[in-house]
Amino acid sequence: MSWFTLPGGVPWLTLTLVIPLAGALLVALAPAVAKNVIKQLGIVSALITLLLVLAIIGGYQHGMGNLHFQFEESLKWIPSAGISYHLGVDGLSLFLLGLNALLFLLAIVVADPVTPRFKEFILLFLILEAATAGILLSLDLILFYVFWEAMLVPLYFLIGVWGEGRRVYAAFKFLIYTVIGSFAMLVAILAVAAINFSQTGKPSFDWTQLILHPASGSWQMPLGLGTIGIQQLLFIGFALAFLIKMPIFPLHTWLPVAYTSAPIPVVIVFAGLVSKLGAYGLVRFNLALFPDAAHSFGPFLALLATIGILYGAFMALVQTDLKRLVAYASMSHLGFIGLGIFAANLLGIEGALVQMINHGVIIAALFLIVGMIERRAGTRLRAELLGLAAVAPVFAALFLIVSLAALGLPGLNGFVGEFLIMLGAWTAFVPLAVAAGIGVILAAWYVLRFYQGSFQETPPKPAGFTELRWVDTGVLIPLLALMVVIGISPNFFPAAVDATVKALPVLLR
Amino acid sequence: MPVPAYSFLMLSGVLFTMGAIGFLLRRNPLVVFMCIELMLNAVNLAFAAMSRYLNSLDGVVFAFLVITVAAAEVVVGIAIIVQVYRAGRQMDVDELDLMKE
Amino acid sequence: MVAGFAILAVWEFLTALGVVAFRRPIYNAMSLVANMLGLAVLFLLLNAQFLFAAQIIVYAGAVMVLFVFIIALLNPGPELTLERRGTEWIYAAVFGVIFAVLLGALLFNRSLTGRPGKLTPEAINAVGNVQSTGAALYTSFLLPVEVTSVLLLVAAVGAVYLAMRRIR
Amino acid sequence: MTINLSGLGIDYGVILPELIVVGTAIVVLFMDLFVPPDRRTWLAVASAVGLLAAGVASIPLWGQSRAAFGDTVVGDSLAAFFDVLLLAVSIVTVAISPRFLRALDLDYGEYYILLLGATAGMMLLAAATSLMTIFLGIELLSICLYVLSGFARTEQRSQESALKYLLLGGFATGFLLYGMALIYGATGSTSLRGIAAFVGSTNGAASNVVLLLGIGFLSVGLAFKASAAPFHMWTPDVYEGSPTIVTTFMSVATKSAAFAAVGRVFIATFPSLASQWYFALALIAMLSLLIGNLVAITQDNLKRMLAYSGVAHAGYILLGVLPGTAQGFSATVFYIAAYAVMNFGAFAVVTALGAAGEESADLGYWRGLFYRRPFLATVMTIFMLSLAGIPPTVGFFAKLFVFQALVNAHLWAPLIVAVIMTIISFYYYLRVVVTMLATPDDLAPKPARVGVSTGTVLGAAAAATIVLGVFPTTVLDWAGRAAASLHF
Amino acid sequence: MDALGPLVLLAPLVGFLLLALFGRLLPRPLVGWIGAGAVGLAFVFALAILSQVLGGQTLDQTYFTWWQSGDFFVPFNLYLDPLSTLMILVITGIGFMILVYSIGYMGSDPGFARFFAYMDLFVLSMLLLVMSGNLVWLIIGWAGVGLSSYLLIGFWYERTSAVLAARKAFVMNTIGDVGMVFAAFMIFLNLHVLDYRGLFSRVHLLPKGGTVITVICLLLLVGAVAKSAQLPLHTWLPDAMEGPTPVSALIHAATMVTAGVYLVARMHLLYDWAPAAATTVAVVGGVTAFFAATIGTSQVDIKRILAYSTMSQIGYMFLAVGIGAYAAGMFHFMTHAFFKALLFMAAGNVIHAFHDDQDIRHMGNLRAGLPITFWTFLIGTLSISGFPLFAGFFSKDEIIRAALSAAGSEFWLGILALITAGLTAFYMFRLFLTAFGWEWLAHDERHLHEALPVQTIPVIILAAGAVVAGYIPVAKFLSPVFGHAAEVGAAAFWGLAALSVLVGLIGFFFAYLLYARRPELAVAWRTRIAPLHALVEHKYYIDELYDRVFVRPGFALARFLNDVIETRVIDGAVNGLADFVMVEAREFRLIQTGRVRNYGLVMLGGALGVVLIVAAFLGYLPFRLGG
Repeated sequence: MSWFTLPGGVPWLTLTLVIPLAGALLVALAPAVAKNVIKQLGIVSALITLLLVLAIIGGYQHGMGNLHFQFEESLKWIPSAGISYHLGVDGLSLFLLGLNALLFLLAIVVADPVTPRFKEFILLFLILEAATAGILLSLDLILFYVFWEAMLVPLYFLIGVWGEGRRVYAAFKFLIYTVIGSFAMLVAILAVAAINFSQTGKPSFDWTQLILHPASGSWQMPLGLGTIGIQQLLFIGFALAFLIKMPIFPLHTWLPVAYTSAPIPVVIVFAGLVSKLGAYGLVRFNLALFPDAAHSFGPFLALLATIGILYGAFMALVQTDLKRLVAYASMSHLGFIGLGIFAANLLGIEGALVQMINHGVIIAALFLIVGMIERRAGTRLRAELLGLAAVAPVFAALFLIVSLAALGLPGLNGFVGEFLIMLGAWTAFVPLAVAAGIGVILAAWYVLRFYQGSFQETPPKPAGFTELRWVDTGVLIPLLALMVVIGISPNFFPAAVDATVKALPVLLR
Repeated sequence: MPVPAYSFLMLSGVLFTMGAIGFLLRRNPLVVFMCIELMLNAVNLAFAAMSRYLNSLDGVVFAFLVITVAAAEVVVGIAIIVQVYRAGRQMDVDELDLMKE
Repeated sequence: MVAGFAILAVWEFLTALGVVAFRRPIYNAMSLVANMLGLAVLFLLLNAQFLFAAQIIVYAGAVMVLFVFIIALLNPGPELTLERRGTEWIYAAVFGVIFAVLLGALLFNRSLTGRPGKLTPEAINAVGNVQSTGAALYTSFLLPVEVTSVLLLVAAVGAVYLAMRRIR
Repeated sequence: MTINLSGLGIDYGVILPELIVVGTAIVVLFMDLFVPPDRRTWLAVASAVGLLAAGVASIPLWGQSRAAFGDTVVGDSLAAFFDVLLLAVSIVTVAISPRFLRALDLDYGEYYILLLGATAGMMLLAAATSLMTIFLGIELLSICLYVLSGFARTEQRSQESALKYLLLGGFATGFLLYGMALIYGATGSTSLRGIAAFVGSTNGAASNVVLLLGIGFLSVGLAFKASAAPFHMWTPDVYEGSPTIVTTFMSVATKSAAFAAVGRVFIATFPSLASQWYFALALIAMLSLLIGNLVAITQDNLKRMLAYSGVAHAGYILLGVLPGTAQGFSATVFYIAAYAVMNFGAFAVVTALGAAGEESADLGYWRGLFYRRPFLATVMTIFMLSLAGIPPTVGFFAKLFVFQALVNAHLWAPLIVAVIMTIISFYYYLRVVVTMLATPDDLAPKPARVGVSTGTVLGAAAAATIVLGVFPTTVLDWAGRAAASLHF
Repeated sequence: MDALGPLVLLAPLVGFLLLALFGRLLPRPLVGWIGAGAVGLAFVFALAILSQVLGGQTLDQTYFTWWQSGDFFVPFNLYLDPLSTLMILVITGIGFMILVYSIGYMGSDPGFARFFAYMDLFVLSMLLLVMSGNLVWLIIGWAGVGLSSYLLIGFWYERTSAVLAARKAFVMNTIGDVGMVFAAFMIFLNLHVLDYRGLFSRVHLLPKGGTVITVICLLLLVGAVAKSAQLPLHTWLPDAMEGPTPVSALIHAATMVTAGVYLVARMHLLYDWAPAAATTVAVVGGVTAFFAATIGTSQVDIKRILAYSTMSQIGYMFLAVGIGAYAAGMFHFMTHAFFKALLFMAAGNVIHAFHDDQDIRHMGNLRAGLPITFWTFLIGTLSISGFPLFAGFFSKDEIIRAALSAAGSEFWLGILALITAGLTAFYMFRLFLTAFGWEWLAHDERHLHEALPVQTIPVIILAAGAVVAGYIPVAKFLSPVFGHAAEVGAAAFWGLAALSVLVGLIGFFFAYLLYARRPELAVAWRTRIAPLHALVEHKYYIDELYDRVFVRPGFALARFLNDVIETRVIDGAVNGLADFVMVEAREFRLIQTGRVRNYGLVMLGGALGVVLIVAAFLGYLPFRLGG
């Protein structure tokens, strides 16, 4: 079943890529001085994209299993190399697509027109949106890789140009880190295709083809390092890219500096979405194409993820800069997602999927709040904030709700994901689930330190801290609504996703 | 009895190497250039010898081409060297290091 | 024959040494001339009279005259050939020697494996060395020869451009 | 005796492009006598027309395989492909030359003559199927380039670079010739067809010292022209010293022509010796990648940086040769085309900036370029991203196809080196971009406006970089067919 | 009936939303009556439910699906049986009283609306907790009450102490929540159900007393212990007294803290199936009861004394449910709700009268100044110390009797409970005698003001409850759930009654002796047992212990990770690699000397390399390339 049906014959998915680009083109043509026009252009195109994506979500047929894609589009691109323009959406990407559209809209709304070179800012944003959407939609590995890399460029500029502090260093570090992973993945992609070619005799980078012929056999390493399974080798290649992007401990050191120096609208997208793309990649490729390797590496990576949970939590506990604090909190939460993925069972993966959405919503909201605090207080240092609830009660209330969602309070969305993830992890490896539980307790600790430290006690400082404006509230409301809705009645999620996840090869092994 | 072919090859090899060594040792561009000519001569010797022993004229023709080209190169080379000299710089290739890391 | 070759080989070696070792450029030039003349004789020994002629005319004639003329024109002072900055020259010598030794070792006692053609010295001399060479030049190697003409042209143009004074 | 030209294969169609170019050179030579100095742009126009005509003339060679003039040249798809490529490069070079030359007061007719001569040499090299023509092609283009790199006669740097290029070039020529001699001695033939026949027929070839040495020295000579490590030493200095416009031309064209020859020699002539020459070439490729990328990191002079990146790219291009298959070489050919577009673009930007005579090569000069010359900065960004290999630019697919060739051939060691070095290369390419984005210091001089022709050329190059990055299929097919025509 | 369930929830929900969204716009009286009225309404619905439950009906109605994938099915369903009905009645009933009281008590507080919003939120979550028909929603309610408790403890967020207390409470409750979540995991993985009906019907599939069921019950116990402030997770409750007094009355005395008892009672089938776990519950309860009572004897803050007494009384309830006397436990829960709420509210009046001074040593002789408070508090004291015919007397005696009549270790717990009863009487009368005193002061120069009627009337009502609640046949009412308790012979009943009364009298006597008759003796004894007294006064230094063992090491570790691991080790490695590359690059760069001859040298080296490769191929070198 589906909520409603969309007319066929329309390239819906391509539209979701084209509309932001069209918006970017319009922005490019607009005069640089007309900042408000530019902003409205950005908002409008992002809004249209959002509506389109909502239509797609609504028109998505539930319960179609065995890796069945919808709104599929396939065109020849580089036939000689077996590369094609193949788009499709399934349970794994459906809601992330929505998150993508939503976060970009919010980010553009909060973008401040007084930003220098605002035109280029919005321009890059829209391009970035197209790239991220492409990552979620592409079913051809090369196409995916193209979007994956194309995403780097706008991000790099958005941090390197509009960032603050050690922006260039941050951008470089992020870029180099990411590129290392990407090239590992590129080699793996080529190898996968080569193996598939040797099996089927016709070149193809198409996910739906490759998944039919999982690699097998093993490879004799040089220098007498013993043998390693081909699948494992390829798995590592892919995983490296995604683990760095998430990031999973210990590949995370680009994260704090990048998040800290990125401007708020960027970091919303960056933390809220881009990190999920790593997790998405893990599910889409590592779990789907290399099920055996996923099982053999699962425990180790789950361990890393769990370490990440605790590590991030402890780091968050002692941060003095709120942005940094949230960055590490994000890392800790991503550890949960990783844990769920590598638990490699139905509940774990579904938990991870729903937690991707939740984390996107929560972290975006947290960074928004940090940004609002910074705009009002002119500082992000916890030591310089106190008792603001007295002067900004509404702000305090909304912030409180976000914090509670962040610490996984049952009844809000954070709990849903963490519950399922830990349940999945408990089935796979109990000790890690227990450690994750400790992570939850630590989360309560540092989140409350964050909230209480800045908004409670007395006297309020800095003086002249103002209450939320309507636009701020308006930006936060949709996120809060999601937190509550997903927390109270999340069943729409498994309804749409269940079939796809059940069909993942890793579960069938 | 005829001279074995490889003796010519080795002679040319020796001459070639001497040219190369000269190239590496000398600092006067003119002399360096002469060393290059020496190397080319070694090549010509090889060509001539080969065409003799292979009973084909390719080598001779090749050697002839080499001679011509060398002449052309010398013309251009001398012109360049003169240019450098006109600029009032020392006739020492080691001094020509305006461009380096 | 062997004796002739031996003598010439020694001669070539000594003159080459002269090219490398003399300090005054003019001496280098002179020993290069000598070397080229010796080479010309070797060409004769190899039954390549045409090359002999070309060598003498083009090289010993044109090229070396040019050299000597320039040397006379520029008159560069003697260069301290073997006094070197640092130790580069040692590397140079060592590399060179190793190179020569390896080359020699590899080439020693190798016969030319290529298929011999029909043009034995007898066949050539039957027609006449120059004639046959000329025939080769203008039949099978027509294009290369023509290319050299272009090459000479651009060389002339280039040389003229570099050498000419500013005319505006 | 009678001169018998039958069976020689006199076929002017094959060398028609070269003939036209040379003819144009002579025409320009005479025009130079009459055209008044301030009208020398006409020479540019004339050369462009000639080059265009040559390009048209080289189209018919596509898809054919016409050996001519006693197997010294061949007219086939590869030749046609490279003819068009080289001609295109020289046309755009000519297009952006006049402003630059006038700015530097180098506006002499000889420039065009030599440029045409060099182009002719390169085209010959691309079509050469005989050691002699290879040698002559190389010499023709070299001699022209010697003079061109010294074209700024009063510039000491220019003279110096000319002299360095000349001396080292002569040195390399020595090795090249010696190698040719040895090959000739080992095979008894100077035409590649004959050599290939010999190597294919005799089984002892793999252990033939003379032959192997010959191949080795030959590759030294070719590597020098392609500026692959460790025979790249001349590259940075000469690139830096020569007039930027000349650097632009030779950085792209010479490499392309040289690799055409590499293909003809290694892929077509010595396929059976692949396991022998693989080591040498693999080492050269890896060394080029290593040195080129590493040293480029430390450069503050854009021309030197691009020179080293050129060395690195020589390595990438060589990677496609390593598998020794036409499929691999098609990747190389595609890469050359891509490299021609993006590298020409990059240097052209430097040229356009230097047109007013500033020290545009110094990276410090590029600070905040985005806010002074947005157009130039944008296109430069595109070229840098492409050189780094970020999609959706042609540079990405170039690398992709080369890597794919290596993967399919299971050549892991070069692949690993290439990948790691590519990652490192991101550093210096993006460094340029960052510099252009850095907050502008108002002290920096405002360069002259970009002329129409230059603007067009740059825009076209940028557009090509993107378009080929999105739709590489056509060019890839061309490259494939060009590479497929490599056989005797 | 399936409509009444949601209605009970709806009332406080609406109240909460109204107050949360518009509270600051509405006039104060309206706010107060909305807040209280919502709960009152809920109470009415609860009574309706009661009538139907008495009619023998029960409810297990699913309203919507929370999550379904595979066999993981979690509905949102309400489960109404006598047990939950009892809970609802107490929550809404007592809650209504307390909220009415708050209208007066909080009257002057700027955060008036916020207070009532929080209170309604609490009632909502508490009702959810007791009405939920499955573990997930139980946990959601469980966390909800934790949240509202956190909010209300930290209600006066200007006070650092309040903020810290709130955080402490929340974190400790989170520990409990995690425990319960894990319990839910094990239940699901072993029985594949999470709703009560399925659970209760399948418990028997597990081996009785086996590891699984035991672990499940222990994990549940973790949650119960945290929520009910039993050892060892009890330290948050005394600090929780930072909150307004009505909060202490409702949340930290009457209802929330007894959620643990409810949980065990609700899961009694599981605990019956895991005797070891049940015993653990009993032991925890008994020990806590005694332990808290001892601390109670040495405190001087009136609310803290009551807090410890709460711990102690809940200990009784744990003991009861631990030994299987579920009905008795719930009975005591109900009576305790009455008299403890009463005590707190009365104490609140006193605190107001003394302008927020809570030190009992500053009070005394309030009969004249605060007559109503005086008498009601006295009733509460008598009730809690088990004075015959008062509510506490019946419920406590049932527990002690059950413990003593049980065989084995429980017997000793019974003895402990008996001693605790004496201690209870002691510290309660110590409190009463010190704070309220005996004699009548003709005229009180302190000008104490008795609280407003809106405060006193609820107190009086509760006082009545504290007297008569003992006569409510709770055991009979709950019998559908727990089955019929064993009949006890009159002899045993009166014998034990006499015994406990005796113990209570001893406690009272000592209190009278030391704090009314001859205070100097108290001083003398205190000095004599100084170390012991110090130990008790400092609550056995458990706070300090936790601080040393958990909090400080935690921060130390975090700082170590932040300062050393992150910067030096991990990032150090990364940057080190980058620097290495740069250094290498500089090395290579040095080749480029700009001298032709060096370039030539390098080229010759390259050529040499080529020659070497050839030689290596042909085997002229020690190593050989190729075939």
